[in-house]
Amino acid sequence: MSNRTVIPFGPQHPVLPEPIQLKLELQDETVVSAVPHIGYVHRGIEKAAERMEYTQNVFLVERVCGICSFIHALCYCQGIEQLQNIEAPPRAKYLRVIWSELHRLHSHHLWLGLFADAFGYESLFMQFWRNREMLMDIFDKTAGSRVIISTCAIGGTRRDISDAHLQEILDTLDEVNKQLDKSIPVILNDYSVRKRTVGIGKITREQALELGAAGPVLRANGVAQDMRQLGYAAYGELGFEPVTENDGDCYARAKVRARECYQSVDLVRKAIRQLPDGEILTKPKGRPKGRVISRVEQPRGELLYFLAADGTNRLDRLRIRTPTFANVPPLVAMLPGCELADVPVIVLSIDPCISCTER
Amino acid sequence: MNILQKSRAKSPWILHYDAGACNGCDIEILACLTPVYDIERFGMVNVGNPKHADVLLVTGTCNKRSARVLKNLYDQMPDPKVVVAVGACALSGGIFHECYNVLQGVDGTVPVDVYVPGCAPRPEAIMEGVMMALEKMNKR
Amino acid sequence: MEIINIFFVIVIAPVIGGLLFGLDRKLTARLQKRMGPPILQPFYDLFKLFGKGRIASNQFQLISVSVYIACTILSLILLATGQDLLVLLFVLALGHIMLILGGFSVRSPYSQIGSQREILQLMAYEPLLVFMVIGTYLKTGSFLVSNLMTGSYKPLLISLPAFLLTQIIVMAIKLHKSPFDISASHHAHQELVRGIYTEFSGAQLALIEMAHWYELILLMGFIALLWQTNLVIGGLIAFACFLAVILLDNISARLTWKWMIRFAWSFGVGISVANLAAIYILR
Amino acid sequence: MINNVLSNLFSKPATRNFPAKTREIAENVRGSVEFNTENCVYCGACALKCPANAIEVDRPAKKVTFDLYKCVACACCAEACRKGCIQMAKQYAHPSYRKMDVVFQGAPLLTDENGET
Amino acid sequence: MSNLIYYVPLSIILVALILAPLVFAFVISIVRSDYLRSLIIIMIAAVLAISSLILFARVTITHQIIHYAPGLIDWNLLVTIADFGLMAMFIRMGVRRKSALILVFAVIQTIILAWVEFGPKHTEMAYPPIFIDWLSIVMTLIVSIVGSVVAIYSLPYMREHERHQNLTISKQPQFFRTLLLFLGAMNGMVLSGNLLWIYFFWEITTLCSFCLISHDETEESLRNATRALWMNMVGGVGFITGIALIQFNKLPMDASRLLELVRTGNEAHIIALLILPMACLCFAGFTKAAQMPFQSWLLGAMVAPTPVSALLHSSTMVKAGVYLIIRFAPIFRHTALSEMVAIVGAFSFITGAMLAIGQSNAKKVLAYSTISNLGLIIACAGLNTPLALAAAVMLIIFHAVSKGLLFMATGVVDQSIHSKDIEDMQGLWARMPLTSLIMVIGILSMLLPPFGVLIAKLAAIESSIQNPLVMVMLVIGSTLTVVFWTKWMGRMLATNPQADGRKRENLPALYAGTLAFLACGAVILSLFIKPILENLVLPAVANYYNVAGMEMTPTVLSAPWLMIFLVIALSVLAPTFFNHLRSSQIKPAYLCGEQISSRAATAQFLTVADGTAEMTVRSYYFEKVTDESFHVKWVTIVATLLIVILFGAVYLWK
Amino acid sequence: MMETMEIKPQEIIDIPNIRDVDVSELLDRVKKAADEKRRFVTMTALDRGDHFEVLYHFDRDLHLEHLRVRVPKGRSLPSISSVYLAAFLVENEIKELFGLEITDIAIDYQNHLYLIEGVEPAPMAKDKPLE
Ligand code: NFV
Ligand code: SF4
Ligand code: SF4
Ligand code: SF4
Repeated sequence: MSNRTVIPFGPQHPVLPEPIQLKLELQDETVVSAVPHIGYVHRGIEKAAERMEYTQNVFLVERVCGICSFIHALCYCQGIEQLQNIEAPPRAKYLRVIWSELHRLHSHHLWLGLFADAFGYESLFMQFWRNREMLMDIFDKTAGSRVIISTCAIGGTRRDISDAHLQEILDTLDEVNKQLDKSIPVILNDYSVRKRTVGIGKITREQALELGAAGPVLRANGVAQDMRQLGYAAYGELGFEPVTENDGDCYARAKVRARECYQSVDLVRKAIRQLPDGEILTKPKGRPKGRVISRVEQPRGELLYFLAADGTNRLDRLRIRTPTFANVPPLVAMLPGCELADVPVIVLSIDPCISCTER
Repeated sequence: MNILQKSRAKSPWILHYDAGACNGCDIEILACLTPVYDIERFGMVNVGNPKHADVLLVTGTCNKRSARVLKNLYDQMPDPKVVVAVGACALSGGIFHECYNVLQGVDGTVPVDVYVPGCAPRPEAIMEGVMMALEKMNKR
Repeated sequence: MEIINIFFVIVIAPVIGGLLFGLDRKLTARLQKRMGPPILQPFYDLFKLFGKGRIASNQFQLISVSVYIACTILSLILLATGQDLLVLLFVLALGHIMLILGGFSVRSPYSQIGSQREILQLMAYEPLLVFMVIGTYLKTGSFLVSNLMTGSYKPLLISLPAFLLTQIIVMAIKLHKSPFDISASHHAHQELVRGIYTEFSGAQLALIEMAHWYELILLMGFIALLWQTNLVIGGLIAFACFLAVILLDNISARLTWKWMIRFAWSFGVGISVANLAAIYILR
Repeated sequence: MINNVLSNLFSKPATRNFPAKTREIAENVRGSVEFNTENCVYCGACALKCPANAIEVDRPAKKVTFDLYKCVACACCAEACRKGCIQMAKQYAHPSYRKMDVVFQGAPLLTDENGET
Repeated sequence: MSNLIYYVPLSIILVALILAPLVFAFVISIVRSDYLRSLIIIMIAAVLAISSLILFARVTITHQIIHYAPGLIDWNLLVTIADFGLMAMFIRMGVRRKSALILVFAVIQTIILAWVEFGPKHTEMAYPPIFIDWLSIVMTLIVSIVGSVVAIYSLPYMREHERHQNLTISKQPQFFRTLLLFLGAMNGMVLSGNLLWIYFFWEITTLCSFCLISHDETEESLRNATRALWMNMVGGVGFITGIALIQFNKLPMDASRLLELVRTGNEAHIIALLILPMACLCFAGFTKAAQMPFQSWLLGAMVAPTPVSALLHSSTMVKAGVYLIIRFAPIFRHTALSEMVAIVGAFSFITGAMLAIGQSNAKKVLAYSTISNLGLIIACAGLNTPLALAAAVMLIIFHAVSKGLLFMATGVVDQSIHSKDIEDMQGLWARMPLTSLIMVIGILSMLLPPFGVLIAKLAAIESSIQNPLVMVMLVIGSTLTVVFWTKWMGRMLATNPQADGRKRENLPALYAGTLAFLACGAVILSLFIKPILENLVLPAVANYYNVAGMEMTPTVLSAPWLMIFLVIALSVLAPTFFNHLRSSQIKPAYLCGEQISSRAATAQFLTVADGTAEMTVRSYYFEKVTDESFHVKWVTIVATLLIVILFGAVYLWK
Repeated sequence: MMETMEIKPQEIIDIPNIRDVDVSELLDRVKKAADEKRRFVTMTALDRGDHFEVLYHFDRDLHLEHLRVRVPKGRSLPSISSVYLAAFLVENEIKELFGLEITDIAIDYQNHLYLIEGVEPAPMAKDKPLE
């Protein structure tokens, strides 16, 4: 009677959009242990960043992840700017906020959809992804590409957003907001959804801190930590309060992200309203030299870049610590004791992004 | 076109494997499923299981670990089957083609029938790729 | 007459079943604001599957599928020829159990876990079906469908209202619709891949698919029995139930097996027993 | 949710009916790289800037080789070329059955991987 | 031929059925040669089987109930003496096993027995002690045929069993002595009409059961044997109390007279007098049939060698309890007792099935399933309509064959893989194709159409409709039954993906023969369910209730069983023989893409740190929900209450 | 490699709040950080020719603090995963990609976190080719 069920969960698995394997040991359907096995998307970007020129690296780090690509570029560019002692022009800073928040918004939509899919709520998935397409259209129009928008550059942005497009963004956001009003209540109030999320994958505030959780996972435990509080780009001028919840379960995480959607909409609106005129690019001067740490808030949490440069046109070391990387240990702690059916829900609740994790 | 071929063309079941992508391509494939693109119009369903699949959509820089998975999956698909490589990474490694853990394209691991360039390719391009693959399958 | 019935069952039933499934997909798509596949999509899928190369893990899979579909057709024939309902239910169960065994026979985690859960699904709906049959017996004094159809009773639904609800539950469970798509779902987006069907492919899968079509007709037949005085009305009621199941599928998440058992055995069995009790008391 | 799905049912689907109807492509979309080699001086700036190393410039042979299958459509080359030889076309690159390099040497030629036409 | 049968004197048949086993029991206990022993056993088996068939044929042809008084000596006196001998033996065992419970119950029994034997005798024996009707024939057939098969199966089994124990002196003589003693006693019991005789043989079977459970003389087996003994003695006390009460009420002491009285005489009055004794007899039946709350002795009995479980603890001895209740069922028809018996049975049916779900030990699953099925039979007896009784008798027959078969197959598997754990039977289909095929047939025959157990179960459900509470319990119980059987079959069928080279199984001839015999028996009996019902079961019942046979044909039988049978057989056979997989078509199972293709036969996958792990899926036992000790506790309490209520109801009914 | 880095302290922009610790006192310092409820952010390893420089980043209310150890090549570093379980992943990463031996990691991937058998080990080390 003591032998247990041992099964692989991944790397190829329909609930996992990305390859990661969990080796699950179960008793009936209760998870006894879950050990992650990764390395299916490891590309060695940190090493590649030592090979490429630091200006080209912008395009490289954008491709750490296609979901949060702009913010990667932003983090990198801000780091280089610090090293070169330059500052992006104010308009560029606001544009960065706009794109960042649109990214967060699309990423959260994407997540909300996948989350719904994790507990088999197909029509909800469809609903979120349908709404997400509106945001993709904005990227398409303003940046010339749907996914990897390549608009961030060292010293500012590569593109400007025309007034017509700004108006279009505002209009779209109204629609997005309207749709959110329709679909967020389902995630938060639907009987069947609550059955699948409330009390599932719970960790305590202490655990979250100890295990180094980041982003919504941390904030769902009542820790008000959001890198946007650092005031990078134009966040300092926009007024910003991190969203927190207290229960530390899947439901709380979903709620944090749901509320952040609204927050992002507001931030973009505010940024567009306050958007100053002027230049969008400061010419970089000299080659980077020295070491800095640059931190920004990704949809999934705190992103940290450690840059070391020695004055050549290549970097000496680029270290990328992504939020999912930080959220894997909490995940390992959340799984034991849950039901097999809850595994996808819990895994999704940290909003895993493996390509970010493995780089 | 006989009824079997017609059915094949009208019911491609898709297996998507991310062999090391940045997600860019993957979310575009997922976007194909969504109401705006709705590939189910063509009977395409993401079955997530090689034993049911007709079309293997591969994205991403195949690295050495995922190559073995990719191969395994391909082997488990019943004939007739086609492989569509999606995105620069899957075609050649793209921007990562010189990285230490990256194989230059998935065609070294499984036979690729259709190449869809782009980073990330648009959903339209992906749909076009799948349809080209089906044509090829029916010609075989 | 028998022959015509049997012919109808074997040939026409799957056509209707397939179309209903096509309608299901179309309707689901529309509920999700999509265009959706053509109505004939299930048939394309079926033909394609029959044309796939055969792969399997063992011989037993083939046997299990063959018994599954045979039993499903057989039970439909039993229904159409007016036979004993209890026998029918257990013939159906035999097919289902063989399918479960087929899932078990492969050493694949998902198909095996899917099978375990399928047992639970079976466990959840079986009493509901039996209770309904007993309910009809109490009203008509017979298990024979033929007696049911020829006797002059008021429509059963009037005295057995609870069973319309339980039949919707049974249908949702049998068709693997949310919130009961626990052992396998129609779209492979769940923790068990395709659950019990994971390891069936090609013609085997096609046969299973077809068996589902028969099964759908059978389940609708059960519901139609509740308005046995006029089968057109009965059929419409059954169709309405089918639509209700599709709607339910689209407005709920997948729940867990524990919930399913609890729900089926408390609510489902509860209202069944209450309805039966009412009949006992009023008799 | 029931309101949502029912209102979906009774409204038009959101589907863009590709390929029956193709959508108008937005301005400034970085679709695919387009070479216009007339003015090319084979300076190699594009190759240098390309993060994916998709362009190779052979100055003595006056040859530009572009590997569409490495290109990540970042438009760096277009920005780098001072001669305006490179543009980003709006249309995305179409899928193909074979991998081919695009080689420009005076007039554009298509060759496959082995360099044969 | 038929004449021949008719001219075999009844006395010889009875001697062959009852006395021969008893006598040869003593012969075999001194035979030390394996060969000779085998010879005797096979011979006795043949004799038993043939005599029972002759008896059956005879009764079929003559359509008559047989009352027979054996001559030569005063058998009544012999039984009386032997009865006291038995009591002395029980007391000695109580002393030896230092069990106060055994002692107490043995002494109580002795006292009551003494009162019955020597107290005021009011009644004369109305009929001679041997009483053969259809029910007896059914039981005799089972005892003699299934019992003989099990006895033959025991030959290789015990040899292998002892080989493992490294005994210096073989204990097989004792084993087979007890086995034969049991067969004789069992036949004696079902062929007797005199309650005192029934009681006597009943107590012998108790004794045999004790000896066989403790056969291995391990700590555990002795403990369990002791428990089995005292629990059965509780039943014995019930039995003898019932007899004493009958005597006290000045009623006749033999079954057929009692039945007659109820049918013809001043019923209400007699029934009122009989109802308490009947409750006592039913109580005795519950203990023998290991109904809740007496289930624990049967569970404990599983430590005995598997043939013992197959014979005593599933197909025959426990049926004695059921037999007793069925035998007297018409007497308490339409009384509260009947209702309560049905409820007690249904309760055991549902809880037995529930407890079986949580077991992974094959023998325990079988044991709980036995309890459950006996519960179903008792529930039928309690429902007490001709139809229900017909269902009960059919269940007795089909259950005996299928369950005996399953136990035997489990024994074979146990000897081959050295485990009784169902989890360890993973992939048995590839390793022991023949045995597992037989096992699957056995399980299917317990569970599904077109097999007899199911048909009988349907008849039971049909007849239970008049009693809603029982009906609900039966419906839910049969659903639960599906769970553990399916899990078990699934485990056996779970073969490795590429275990293509299926082994040929080398099953010893006696194993193969006996297993195949019963497996074919299960199939053929089911195939001929209609004639069996009409010729064997319905007469047994008809005569009971004085109704014509056709009135109680369950409607399930009107289903086109032959067609169902054919369709199912065809759908099994067609792909088996005409649709072979080529080895190139065999692909390893889906393991998320990390299967190790080259070693596909082992279901291994690559995992953490590129290590390998074996994919294992264990069946669900729902430990949290089906915690045995917890459920046993409340089940025991509820069942005890039910029995208290039963007696209360009987008391009130008066 | 060391020469190029030797830029005078005031000239380079460097990270504030770095505290150098010795390998032997590392665990104590980390425990102290844990007691003071610092959130472990991550570790960074740098190949400095003859030694590895390993930085431990901690966060407290959005302020970063760092511990730095220098481990000569060929020597090993104790794991801090017993204090901060969260470190197991990054420690495995450093171990595998830099070839710096880290002992007693809570979940040790045996140098197979990212790379499989047959891939050049320690690709991030400076002596490995860039492409
Ligand atoms: N993890 C992660 Fe990212 C985000 N958000 C980030 O750095 O998504 Ni792919
Ligand atoms: S091709 Fe581009 S978008 Fe696709 S995976 Fe590679 S880097 Fe990401
Ligand atoms: S395309 Fe432009 S940049 Fe490239 S080589 Fe020609 S002129 Fe130079
Ligand atoms: S678009 Fe970018 S990747 Fe493509 S060739 Fe130009 S520079 Fe290279």
